Amino acid sequence: MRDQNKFLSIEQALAEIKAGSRIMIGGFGLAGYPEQLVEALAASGLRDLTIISNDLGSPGVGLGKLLTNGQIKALIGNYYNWNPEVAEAYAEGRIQVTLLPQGSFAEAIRAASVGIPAFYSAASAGTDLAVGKETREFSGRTYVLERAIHADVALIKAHKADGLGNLVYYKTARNFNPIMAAAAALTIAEVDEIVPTGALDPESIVTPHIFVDVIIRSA
Amino acid sequence: MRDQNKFLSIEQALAEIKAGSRIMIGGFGLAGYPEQLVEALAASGLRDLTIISNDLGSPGVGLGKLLTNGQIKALIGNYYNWNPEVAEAYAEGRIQVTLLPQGSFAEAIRAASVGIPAFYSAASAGTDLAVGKETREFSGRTYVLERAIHADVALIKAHKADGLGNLVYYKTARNFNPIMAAAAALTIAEVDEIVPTGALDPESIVTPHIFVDVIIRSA
Amino acid sequence: MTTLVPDSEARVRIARRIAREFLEQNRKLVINLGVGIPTMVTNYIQGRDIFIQAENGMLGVGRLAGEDEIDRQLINAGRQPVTETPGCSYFDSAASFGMIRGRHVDATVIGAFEVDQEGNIANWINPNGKQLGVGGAMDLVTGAKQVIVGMQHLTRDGTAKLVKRCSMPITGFAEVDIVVTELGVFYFTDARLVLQEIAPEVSLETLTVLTEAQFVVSRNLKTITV
Amino acid sequence: MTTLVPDSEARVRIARRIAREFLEQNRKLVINLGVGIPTMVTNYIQGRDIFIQAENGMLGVGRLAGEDEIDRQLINAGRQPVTETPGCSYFDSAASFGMIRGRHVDATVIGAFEVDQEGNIANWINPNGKQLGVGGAMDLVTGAKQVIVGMQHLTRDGTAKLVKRCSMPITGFAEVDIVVTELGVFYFTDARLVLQEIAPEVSLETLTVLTEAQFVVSRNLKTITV
Repeated sequence: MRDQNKFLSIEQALAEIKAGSRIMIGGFGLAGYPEQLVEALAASGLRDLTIISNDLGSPGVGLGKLLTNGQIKALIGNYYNWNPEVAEAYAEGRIQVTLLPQGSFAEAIRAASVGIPAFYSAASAGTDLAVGKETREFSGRTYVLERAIHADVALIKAHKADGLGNLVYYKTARNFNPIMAAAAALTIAEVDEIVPTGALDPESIVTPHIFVDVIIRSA
Repeated sequence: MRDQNKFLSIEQALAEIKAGSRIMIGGFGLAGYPEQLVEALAASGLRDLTIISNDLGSPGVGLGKLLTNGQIKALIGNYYNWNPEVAEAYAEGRIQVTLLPQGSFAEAIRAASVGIPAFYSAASAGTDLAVGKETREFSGRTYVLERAIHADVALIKAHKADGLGNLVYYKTARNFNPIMAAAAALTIAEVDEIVPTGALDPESIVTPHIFVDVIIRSA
Repeated sequence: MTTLVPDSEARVRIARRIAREFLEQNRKLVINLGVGIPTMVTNYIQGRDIFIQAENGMLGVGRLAGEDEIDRQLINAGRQPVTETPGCSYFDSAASFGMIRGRHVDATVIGAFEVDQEGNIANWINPNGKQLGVGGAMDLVTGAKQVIVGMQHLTRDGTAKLVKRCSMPITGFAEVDIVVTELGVFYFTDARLVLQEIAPEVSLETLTVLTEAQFVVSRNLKTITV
Repeated sequence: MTTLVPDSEARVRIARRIAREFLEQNRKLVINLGVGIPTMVTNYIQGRDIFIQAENGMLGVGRLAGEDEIDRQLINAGRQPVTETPGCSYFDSAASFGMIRGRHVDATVIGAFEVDQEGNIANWINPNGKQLGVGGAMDLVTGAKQVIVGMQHLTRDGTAKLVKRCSMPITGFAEVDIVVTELGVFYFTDARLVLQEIAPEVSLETLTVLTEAQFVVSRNLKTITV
C-alpha cells in the first residue's frame, strides 16, 4: 500500500509505468478491461512490455493496440484467437507467448496474490501446454505443478471506489480484476465512480483498499 | 448440488450425518458457528467423528460439547487453547489431533474446494508442525507442501439464504464458513433469515447456491 | 459426399439432443456451455432448474440478450451479451475455475475437432499457425463431472471427427463421457465407445463408414429423438 | 529479584513504544496485532491511517467494543468484541491469510516466550501439555513484512526471554525484526541484535545481565521514550 494520495490523473498514473515492465491487465474480451489506462499505455509508446492478460482484445482494439504498436515483447495468457495478429507476430518471432489453461492462469495469479509459490492442477497434464512442467500423481491422477505469476504493475477496471480505495465490480466485468489487484507490486485501478468512504457495504467490498495504489476515474 | 428441497428441519438435516464422518464446522471462537446444528450433533450422540474446525469452542460450550460427550475420534484444526479439555484428551490418548498453522489450514480447505490437491506455504517450515511434511525451495526460501483437506459434511453458519440457497454472511461470523461450504461432499447451512430468490444482490453473494445442499433456519 | 443432414438442422438436432440429456435427469444441474452448438443448448432447457455457469465469472446465465438488452459488461465466455436469471451471482475468474476444478459443475458441453475411441479429445487448437489460445477447455474437461461433446459428425472436408487416435493436440485424456453428433449418440462405457442412438438418415453400415473410431452397438440401439 | 518496572507500566510502555514505531513512519500502514500487549497498541494509534487487520477476516478493526456496543459476531482474533472503522471490510479466512502470506500486511506485532539472537522466535506453544494450538502465529511471522515482538523482558520467574538459542518450539526462523521490552528496544540489523534504546531504570551492565542473548550496542543508544 502506497502512502501518497491514491487519486491521480491518468498522466500521473501512467508515469508510474516503465518500459520493459511486466503488466497485468484485467478484462475478458472487451468486458472489464481498463479502457482508458490501456489507451494511455498505447499512446505512451512504452516498449518491451510483458503483458499478462486473458486475451489481447481484437486487432487494433483495446489491448490489441499494444501489439499493433509494437510495444509487446512477451505475452502470458490464455486465449488469443480473438486477435489473429498475436499468432502472426508469434509465428514471425516478434513476440514470445506463454499459454496456460484459463483456470491455471487465474489460479497462478491468485497464488501470487496470496504468497503461494506453486500449486498443482490437473488441467493440461499430458498435453502440449504441460511440456517442460513438472507433474506428480495424487490419488492416482496426474497433476501439473504451476508457478505463481507476479507482475510489476496491474491495470484493473472496477465499478466503484470509495475514498480509501476499496473496490466493487460490475457483473462479468469483474473477471480477472480482483485477483490481479493483489498480485502486482503496483495496482492502478480505473473506476466508473468514486463514492465516500463508508458508502460501500463492508460485507460487499470485493477488493480491500490495501491492494490498490492508484485510482483514476473513467472520463 | 442435491436435487431435493434444500429447506429441511434440523432433525432431517441431522439424519444426513453418519457416525465416523469427517465433519467441517465453521466458526472462530464462538462467532459464526452453526449453534443449533452443533447442539443437535451433540444431542445425536454420533461417535467417532473427525472434526475439522478452527478451534473447539470452550469446555462444554459450543463445539466443546462434542468432546465432553466423547463423540470425537480426531481433530484437524488450529487452536485449542480456548478449550483445555482438548490437550487433556490428547495427552490421555483419547483423541488424535492434527494441528496446522491457521493460514495453511484455511488454504488447505480452500484447496479442497477448488480441486487443488496440494500447494506450498512458507508457514511452519522447519518447525515441529512441518515434521513429516515435504519441503521445497522456491527462490531460496523453504516452503512446506500442504495437502487439501476434504470432508464428508460441512456444517456452516450464514446470515441469509435466498430461495435457491445463495448465502451471505455477517461481519466476522464469515471466517471459515464460505471455504468449508465448497469443500465438503454435503453442506448444511444454518441461517438467520431466508429471503426470496432475487432479494440478494448478485454482486454480493458470497456462497453461490450450488455449494449448499441443505438449509436450516436458526430458531 | 452429399450432406446427410443440412448444417442448421444438424446443429439444432445436436443441441436439442444434449438438452434432453439434462432434461431427462429431471434434477437440479449446473452446466457450462462452450461456444457454438453447445451454447444453443440454452434454448432447450428454459424453465428447468438447470443453472448455466460461464467461466468468465457468472452462475445463472440467462438467454442471449435481445437488441435492447445488450450490456457490454454482461457477457458469456463466448463474448456474447447475455441476461441474468433470478438468483444469479458474479465472482472472479479464480473462483469461477475453482468451481469447475473443484467438481462443482455437473457437465460441460463442448465442441471438438476430434474425439478418439479412447475418449481423448482435441478441441483447443488447430495447429495451422493462425490460432493461439486455449480458453477454459483443459480446465473444463478435467474438472467437470461429465464431459459431453456436441459436434457435427464430419469435418467440412467430409472426414471423420470420431477417430481411432486424435491427430491434433489433445485437450484432455480419456475425459469424454458422451458424444452427440447429428448422426449418432455415443457413450463411453467401461472405456468402450458405445453407439446408443442412430439418426434416421443413416444405416449402421453407413455410420460405421463415416466413423473412423471403433465402436460397439448397444443392444438397445434407438433412433435419435430430440 | 525486584521488579524494575511494574507490570502494568511495563505493558503500557511496550505498547506505546511499538505504536511510536508506526507513528514515526507517518504513512499508511496495515498491521496485525496479537493478543495481550500487542492489542494494546490499538490505543495509541487512533486517528492515524493505520489499518488493523484481524486474521479472523476483517480489515479496519476499530477499538474494543464498549459494554453497550458488544456484538458477539464482531470480534478480533483474540475473541474480543471490537468495533468497525469507516471503510472496513470482511472476508473469509483463506482470503485473510492470503493477505498475510501475500506480503500485504506491513507489520505483525506479537508476543513471545523467547526470541533468540538469531532472530528466531518461540511463541506458539508452551510444551507443558496444557496447550494445543498454534493460531496464526506461523503464518504471521513468515508472511508479514515486518515482525515486531512486544514482550516483557523477563519471565515471571525472572529468567531472560531474549536468549542465545530458543529452547521452546520455534514459530519462525530469523523472522524477527524488532523486539520491544520495557527495558530495551532491539533491532535485528545485518543478522545482529542491536540495542537501540534502553530504559531509564537500568544500566547497560544490568541490561546485559538480564539479557541472555548477545547484543551489540548502537552508537546512537538512546533512552526509551514513548
